[in-house]
Amino acid sequence: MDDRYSRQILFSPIGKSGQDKLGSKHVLMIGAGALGSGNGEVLTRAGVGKLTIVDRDYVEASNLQRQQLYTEEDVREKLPKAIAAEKRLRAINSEIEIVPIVGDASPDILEELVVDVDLILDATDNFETRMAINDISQKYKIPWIYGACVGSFGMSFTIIPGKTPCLNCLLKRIPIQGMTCDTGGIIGPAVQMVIAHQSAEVLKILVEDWEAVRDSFASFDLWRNQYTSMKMGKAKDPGCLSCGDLREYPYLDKENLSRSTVLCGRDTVQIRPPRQSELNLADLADQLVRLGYVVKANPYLLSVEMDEQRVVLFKDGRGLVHGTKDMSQARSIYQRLLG
Amino acid sequence: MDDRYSRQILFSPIGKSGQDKLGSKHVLMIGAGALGSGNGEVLTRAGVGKLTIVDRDYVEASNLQRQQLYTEEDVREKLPKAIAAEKRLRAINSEIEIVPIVGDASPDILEELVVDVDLILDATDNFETRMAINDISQKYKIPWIYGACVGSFGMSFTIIPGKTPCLNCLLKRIPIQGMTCDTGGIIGPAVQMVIAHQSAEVLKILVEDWEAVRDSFASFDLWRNQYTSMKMGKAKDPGCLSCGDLREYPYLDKENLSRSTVLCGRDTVQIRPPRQSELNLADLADQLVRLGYVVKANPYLLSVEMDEQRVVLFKDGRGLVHGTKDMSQARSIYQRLLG
Amino acid sequence: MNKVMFFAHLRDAVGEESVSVDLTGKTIAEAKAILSEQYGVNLDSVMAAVNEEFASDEDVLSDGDVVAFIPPVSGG
Amino acid sequence: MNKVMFFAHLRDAVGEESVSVDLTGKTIAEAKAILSEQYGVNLDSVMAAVNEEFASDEDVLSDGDVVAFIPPVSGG
Repeated sequence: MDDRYSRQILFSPIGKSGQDKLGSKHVLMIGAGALGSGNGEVLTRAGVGKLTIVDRDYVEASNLQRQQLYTEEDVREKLPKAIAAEKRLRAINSEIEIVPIVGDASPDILEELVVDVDLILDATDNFETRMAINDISQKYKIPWIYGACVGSFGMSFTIIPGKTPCLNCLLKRIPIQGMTCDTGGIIGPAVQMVIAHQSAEVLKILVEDWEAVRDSFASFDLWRNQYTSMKMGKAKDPGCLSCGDLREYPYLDKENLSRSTVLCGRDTVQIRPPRQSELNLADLADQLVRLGYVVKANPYLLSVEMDEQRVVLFKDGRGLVHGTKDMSQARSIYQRLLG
Repeated sequence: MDDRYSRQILFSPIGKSGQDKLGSKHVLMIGAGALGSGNGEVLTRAGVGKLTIVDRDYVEASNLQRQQLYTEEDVREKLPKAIAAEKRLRAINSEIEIVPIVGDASPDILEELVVDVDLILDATDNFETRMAINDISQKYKIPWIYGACVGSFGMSFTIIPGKTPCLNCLLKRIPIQGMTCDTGGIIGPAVQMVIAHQSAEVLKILVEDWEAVRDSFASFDLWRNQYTSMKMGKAKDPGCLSCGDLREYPYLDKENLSRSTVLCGRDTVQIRPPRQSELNLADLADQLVRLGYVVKANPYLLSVEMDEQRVVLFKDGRGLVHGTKDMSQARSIYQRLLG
Repeated sequence: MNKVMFFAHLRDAVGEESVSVDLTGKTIAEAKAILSEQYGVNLDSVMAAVNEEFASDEDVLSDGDVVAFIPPVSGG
Repeated sequence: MNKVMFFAHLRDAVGEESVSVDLTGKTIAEAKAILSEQYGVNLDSVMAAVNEEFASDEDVLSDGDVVAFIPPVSGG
């Protein structure tokens, strides 16, 4: 398809040389849900040379409202998202390389995948994976772009090793019980808005227009008509364990990861969060009931029915996912509830 | 597909009652290019009851970089965009009604189509059609949402008859020689950003959350990291011919439309702009040469080769499109150059 | 006095987009404690901005500073 | 003095995102004429905002007003 990129080449900050750079670059995208399917499509259409997509889930009916690569047919076939995404992206652009990987983006896997990667695009739905991406980014000096949304609210921040603060500077530790799309709902326009910010940053970095890269933390609420840019220079922490002088990359250390264990003979996986913390079980139960789940709770634990599985959450953040022996599936279900 | 809208219902400003409202509403979308394909997908996924899509063009290779419903197959088949859009949208959501119309959104056609419509979504690429939409909106008291983009720049404004200023209050007359994607280029993220704004406004209006509707004019540049909201209260002009006390709906009057005439025996269509104006032929020639077109110019006219057609533009804005007798195709080609 | 703005679910919990509170001389950590108590919101791991600039727990507020609390979200 | 900001292709034509010009006492129409002359840009049909509020051709500028010129674009 000649002419395919003509309108993008005409945009002078990209031009012919930028288009050639795009075609020579490799993006590793973690997640193929709402942000992943949308960003994946923008980058595929833009002609990024190689796109590796990692996702552990399959397409479900409740995804169709906002996950733009997927169809009713994909739901009926219960296709893994990475595979369904690849199928559609190839139909859109057969001239680029797309590598789908069905599985968990664990630190080990990330270290393997990061070879030759120019940029990591965050399209995941939980902070544990984001903190691992953040450490990998610092360790291998690869930029990454944080993006997230819930309800009509969203945010994006570009992290350039050696230049900007990192996610660990900002958050210090993994937030527990963040709002997720499974507890706070989500509308398509908020997804599109985050995709717009993330994909613009990807293009700037891949064409090496470093001056154009956003140095503020953007957040917005489309229903409330809010948009705010927070300057981030002061956020850089020299003592940060991920990007500071005495860095340890704490989130690549297995000791600090949430631990999942298949409970022997019980068709159950136990998940321990990376840090001890107290869940507000009453609030969580309220949210889940509003979502339409069947929930039972007492002061010590909360039990929720989720399709074929039943999840029991304890006050200390520990979870039991009954009805599966698949650790990756169990972690996915757990993180959908707790983010 | 049960559960399909669960995450949207969980978003409390929509909820179950909002979802029911969405399912009972009819959106008329003018254009199925970049903004049309993106907005069409968001609204189809969100479960808007009926979507009528009007477009006069067919899918070309240069569309694939940013027009999200289309594939390489659609380019090979030269499918009309409205038809290709319908095909993809049905695969995404078979439970809503989609009505594709291949043709020009002339004022006559708009008046026919607007029956039972709850909202008009602007996804067109020229101001002449927008001014006609604006008059139709005022005449039949139907809200519409302006959106446009070029390069990394975009804008959106929501127009509610009887409440906000209208497009004619803002512009007073049709701007000539506006930047278009065919002359200034365009990147996918800017398209996504406009879609985010427009589709959020559609959802607010369809669920009748009038307080949430944006009353400012939003514009942004994703490459330059700019975002600005302009308050619009003062823009309302009581003397406006479209929305004022003595309204005439000037853009529904055939006298004020650009006139196209098939020139007898010459396989040529002549187009006259709605108002006398002086084109800057030298600037336009520069832009078109940068785009890669073969252009010949002298102080009185400019000639440009476009695929099978040759277009000659005169200083007074008049154009001759050689190589076609199809008035709709000729107008499309003319407006791609001049906006 | 200080204008304090709440984003995302914090806004829902507080019930207003912004409130006026006198936080002059307080650190961000102290401000968080006061507001958590007063509005029953959890400001643990919530980012704070003062006059559109990132602020850390130790930063001290001046009269007239506009404070915004932006909760990092995880959905995607 | 006034800060004047240019958006989209106007910014490219002017070469800078913003310039400082004294437009105190001028109407928007007069300001457009002065700036068109000075920077060779066409401000015909371009929207003007003064301090983030829409301004019409007859509005008069005060010292310190921030003026923005936003060209309506037609792409889609």
